[in-house]
Amino acid sequence: MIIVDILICLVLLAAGVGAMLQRNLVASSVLVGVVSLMVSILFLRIGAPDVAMTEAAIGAGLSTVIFLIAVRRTEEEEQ
Amino acid sequence: MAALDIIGALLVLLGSLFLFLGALGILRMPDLYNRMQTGTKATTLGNMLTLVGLGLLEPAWLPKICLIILFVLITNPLSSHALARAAHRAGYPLAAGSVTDALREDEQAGGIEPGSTACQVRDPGSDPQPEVAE
Amino acid sequence: MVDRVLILAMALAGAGMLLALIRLLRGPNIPSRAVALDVLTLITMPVMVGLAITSGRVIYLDVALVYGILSFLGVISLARYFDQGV
Amino acid sequence: MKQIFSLALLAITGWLLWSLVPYGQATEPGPVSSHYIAHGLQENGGSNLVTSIVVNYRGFDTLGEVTVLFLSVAGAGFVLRRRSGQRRVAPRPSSEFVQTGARMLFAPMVLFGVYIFVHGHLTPGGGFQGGAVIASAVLMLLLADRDHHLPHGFMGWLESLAGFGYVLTGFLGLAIGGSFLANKGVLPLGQWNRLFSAGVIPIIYTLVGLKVGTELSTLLDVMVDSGRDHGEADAHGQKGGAA
Repeated sequence: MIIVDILICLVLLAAGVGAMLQRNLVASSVLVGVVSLMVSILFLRIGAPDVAMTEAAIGAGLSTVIFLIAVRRTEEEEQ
Repeated sequence: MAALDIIGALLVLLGSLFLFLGALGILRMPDLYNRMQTGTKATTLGNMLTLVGLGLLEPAWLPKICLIILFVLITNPLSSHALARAAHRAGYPLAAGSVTDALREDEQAGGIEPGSTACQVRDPGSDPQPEVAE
Repeated sequence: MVDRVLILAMALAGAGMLLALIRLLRGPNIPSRAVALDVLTLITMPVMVGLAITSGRVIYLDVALVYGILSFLGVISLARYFDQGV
Repeated sequence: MKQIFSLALLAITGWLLWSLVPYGQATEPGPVSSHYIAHGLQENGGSNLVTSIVVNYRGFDTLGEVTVLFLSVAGAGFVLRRRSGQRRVAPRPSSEFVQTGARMLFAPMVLFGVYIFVHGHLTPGGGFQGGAVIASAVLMLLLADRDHHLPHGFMGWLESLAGFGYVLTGFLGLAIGGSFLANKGVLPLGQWNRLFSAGVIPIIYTLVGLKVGTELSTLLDVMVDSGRDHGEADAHGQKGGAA
């Protein structure tokens, strides 16, 4: 089981670093969504399904879309 | 060990192999559309096989797992279709060795919305969004 | 035996996650990243259900169900993003 | 250089977290926590202790959270509202397949959101998660078909009614049970692990779910609808709907 934890943590760390270093805003927001997803799996792993469900629904689902819409609006303003 | 357990474990293993191969495919394939094919078909099959196998391991949970499979079965073609369509309309190019482009032929033959392909993206092939200055 | 197979399968799926993340980080254009996100979400659901099986709690399935329903929204909104739709 | 430094910092933090923090520390819970653990199920009748704490013992806090969410959505809607005189360019319509699929999936997704918040006292779900699922269903409809507009009057009415119901439940608890949002004496606690149990918790979660769902849907509608005319040729589709 520890190998699954290590893999998930690797994905989490790589996605977080990528979200920080990425220049493209859309890719960055998608990576933030991936971070939320991995955190949700980790919450499930340590036995907190309530928090995991909130993280999956709001962190990985809705906030990515809200970021995308916000990026779109700022692009429209810039044009 | 019951026969159901063995079948379930085999299905789980096969499905996770498909998931791995699908992920390997999106890393190795040359262009967007090839990636899309391996990344959606193979992983949908792997997802469903794994879920069915897990459901066979715990037969009491099978209805809920079937609900998950049903939603994946409905929603995944939807998102893949929207993605492929939008990418083609935005003018992302096919790989160099591609032979045919059926959707463009369709559109040029007066099918779906003529004149909406290609030359929309400033820099096809890479991210259309300009780099943000520091 | 079954537990070992489950752990092996989840390790395979986790390796697949890592590969998909590499595509998500490298991907030359946004649709490639969207495909990688799709693969990541499709891998996540079996991992969540596998965690539910290994820990033996049926209520973990609800999390996988919620994520399974919401996951395709991200991909659709990405598609609508570069189709000038959002 | 800065990136290398931050990477090194991240690696060190990750290593520290990995090596020093165990999964779940096995300490004795404090007096309040042990009272909740020992008496929570008998006092509330819900099978999910977390929900009992969130909605019952900390019900006032949840009311505050819902109010904060309402205020933030109201502020965002005020900032994002489309200024008069600016018309938006209609986006490209999505394909027929996506529109049909979205219309077909809308009702099951709303039903699933209702399932999540009605079963809040039994499963890890709750009002916020169910509201998020409902808002996602509305968002899917908006993404598929931009000419679709939410009935804002109805949504505002529903949202106000849900908030009013929450406060009313609290005052009913004050009148009958002796404290604000009291669980005792208002409704029978019912049988453990059944749908109709846990006193007022399902009612409160239903109200919270409706409130959060309508608020997030309205926020998403305002965000999607606030696009400006950015001067592109609109060869695809007509001008946007009824302004």
